[in-house]
Amino acid sequence: MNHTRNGDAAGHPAPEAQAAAENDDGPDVGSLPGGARAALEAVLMVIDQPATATELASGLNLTVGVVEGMLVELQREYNGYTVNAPDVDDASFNGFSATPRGFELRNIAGGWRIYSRTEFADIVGGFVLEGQTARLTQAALETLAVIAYRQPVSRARVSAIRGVNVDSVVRTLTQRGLIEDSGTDPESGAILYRTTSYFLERMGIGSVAELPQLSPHLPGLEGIEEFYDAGRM
Amino acid sequence: MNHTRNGDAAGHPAPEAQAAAENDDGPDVGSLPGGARAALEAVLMVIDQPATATELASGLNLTVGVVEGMLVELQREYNGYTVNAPDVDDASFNGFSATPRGFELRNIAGGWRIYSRTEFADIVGGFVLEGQTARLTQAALETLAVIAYRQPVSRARVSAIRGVNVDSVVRTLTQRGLIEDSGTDPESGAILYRTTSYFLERMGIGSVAELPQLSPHLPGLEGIEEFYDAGRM
Amino acid sequence: MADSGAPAAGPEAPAGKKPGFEVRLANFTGPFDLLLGLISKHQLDITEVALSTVTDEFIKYIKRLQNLGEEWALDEASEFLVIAATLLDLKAARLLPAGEVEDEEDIALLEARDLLFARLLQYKAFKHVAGMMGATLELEARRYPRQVALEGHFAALLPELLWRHTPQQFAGLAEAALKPREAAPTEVGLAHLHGTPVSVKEQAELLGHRLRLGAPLTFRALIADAESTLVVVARFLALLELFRDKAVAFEQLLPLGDLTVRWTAGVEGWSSGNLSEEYEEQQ
Repeated sequence: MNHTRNGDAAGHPAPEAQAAAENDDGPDVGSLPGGARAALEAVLMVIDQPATATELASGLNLTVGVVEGMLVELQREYNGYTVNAPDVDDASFNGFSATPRGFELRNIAGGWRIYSRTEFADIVGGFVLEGQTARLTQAALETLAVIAYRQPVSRARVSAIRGVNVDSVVRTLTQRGLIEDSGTDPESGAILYRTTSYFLERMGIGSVAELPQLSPHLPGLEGIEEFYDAGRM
Repeated sequence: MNHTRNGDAAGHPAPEAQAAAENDDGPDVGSLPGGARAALEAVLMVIDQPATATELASGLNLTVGVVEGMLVELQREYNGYTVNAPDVDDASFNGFSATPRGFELRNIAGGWRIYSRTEFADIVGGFVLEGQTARLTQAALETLAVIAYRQPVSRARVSAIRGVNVDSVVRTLTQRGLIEDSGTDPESGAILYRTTSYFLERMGIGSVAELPQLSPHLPGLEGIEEFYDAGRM
Repeated sequence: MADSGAPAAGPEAPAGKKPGFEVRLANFTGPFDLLLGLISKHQLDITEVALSTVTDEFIKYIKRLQNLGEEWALDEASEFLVIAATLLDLKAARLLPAGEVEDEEDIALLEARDLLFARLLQYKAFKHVAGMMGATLELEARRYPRQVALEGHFAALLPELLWRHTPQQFAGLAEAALKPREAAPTEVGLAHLHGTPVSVKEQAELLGHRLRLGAPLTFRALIADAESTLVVVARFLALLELFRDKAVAFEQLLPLGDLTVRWTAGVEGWSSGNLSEEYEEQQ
């Protein structure tokens, strides 16, 4: 982004070599196996929120143009190199490169993210539904209760209060729309969670202020910190 | 899986064709672009914890054998088709199929899941805020090691081996989700602890049996150790 | 600079790690860990290690850390105590004349020595694998799993939540979850106690010795010199045993009055060998 912009608009020629030549202060993505393209894939595979080409470029220490070129290239590759719609009926199996992958790279509102391919929605949907219950587990309920009364609160803090790891439960609650991300803690940088309006709806109340009062003797977050964090390593 | 089972044990030949011919009530993965392999990839895109071949097979309406074959195939493909460890240093660039991808498919903690490749950790880490857990202290590591090798084990037993009180360290390890309560000792009533599947995931192994053998570090102590432990408890 | 002769960290200290505690002895200079390694490989005789010097140096080292405001001093200090105590036990065992193994006591001594050594090695083994596990965890932390939120259209497929909790019930859940937990119930740990075991048999011998020499004594008198409740209990149990063996008789004039114990077995009529097995096994 803040580097030289030579040649990035003219197609996408060998981004790896370019990257290796240009950067000396950031990570040298070109020297890694698979090069800059694989580095970009690595990032795309694990990010939860769509990332813009600019964000990706700055993380990879490459120019935006180069990254945009690679993104389009990857998108086409995942689609099986067919230019427009994949040739679905044929499903000819002459090497993997011509076959669409099960995932696709989509550019939505300027952000890029990998999704499972739309054609498999029925299969994926069936898999997702398998074993799902309409009821929250006790662990999920207790975690929700702690978040409701101590929001905004980080996962680490909820873990400290409950004495167990709550990562997967928090994911479930988020997925269920009961809690949401409410920014990051300025000190620790941890994501803070709060309850949603859907939660209020399910509880049948107008705001969290209407939740019944708890005993005043329960430790607040400050107290909890002393109680449970003392032993943290 | 609950269909006719002809041919599934004999290797994994053209799973797409097989699936298309066999199933009439489940989704027909073979007729979609990329076939069963792409369908498997699509499912791998949405799971948020390791999924077993059995779980994947039932979602895809394929036999476990076929799915296992495809998983190994995908794993190899993501690694750039090298048979064992990826030939990282070479990084020869003759077409995409020979290049490792930026991600890998791993079979750990009893299930399959997609990870970013270690080489890109520095770059990926910049995009993933969560999941960066603080390192464990030496005391926590030693306690974790004793529990991993002696599970299920009580705190008193771990204390006896380490020679110090381990209560707060055990609490931290529980909060981190690395160990968990596994019931009580029928004789002493003490809580017994064991490692979790999250621990296996963090260690990148399939089961505790894969931990390195302790005996090379304990020369000639097989009998004595038991004698010692019996005397302590 | 080259000849300052007092390197801050030994050459064995791995780069990037805090230099650990170093021992400086007449016959050894280096990290404490290395000293242990040599002893466990029998390359250095524990009897030739001046433990008091090691301890003095360690205290100096810890003080220096504290002055620097280092937090991990406590960690290292407790670890040092474990190892030093074991070394001390080991050394004591080694310094006693070994000679030839003739009687049971010698064998017991040898066993004790082996056990001490085993304990040291076991501790070291766990320390070692803990280091390996730490390295693995760190390496594995360089892989990030894909764990993205469910795409909207899949999340919409999830069955509608069944929600039957009233706000009051929900508040109850929060109360329970937020209440500071009592220390998790566990057995009363005894492993850290090193109280001398009290033997009923020994106490019986002692009581026999006092009683058979002369006049009857009250129970109060018999326990007057007991240094702990445990000893009182052991003496009481010993008296019951003696009574069962018909070696003593009891007299109590008033309810809750003094209990007088009288020897009835004669001077040679009883030995502690008569005591039933149950107490011997449990001590």
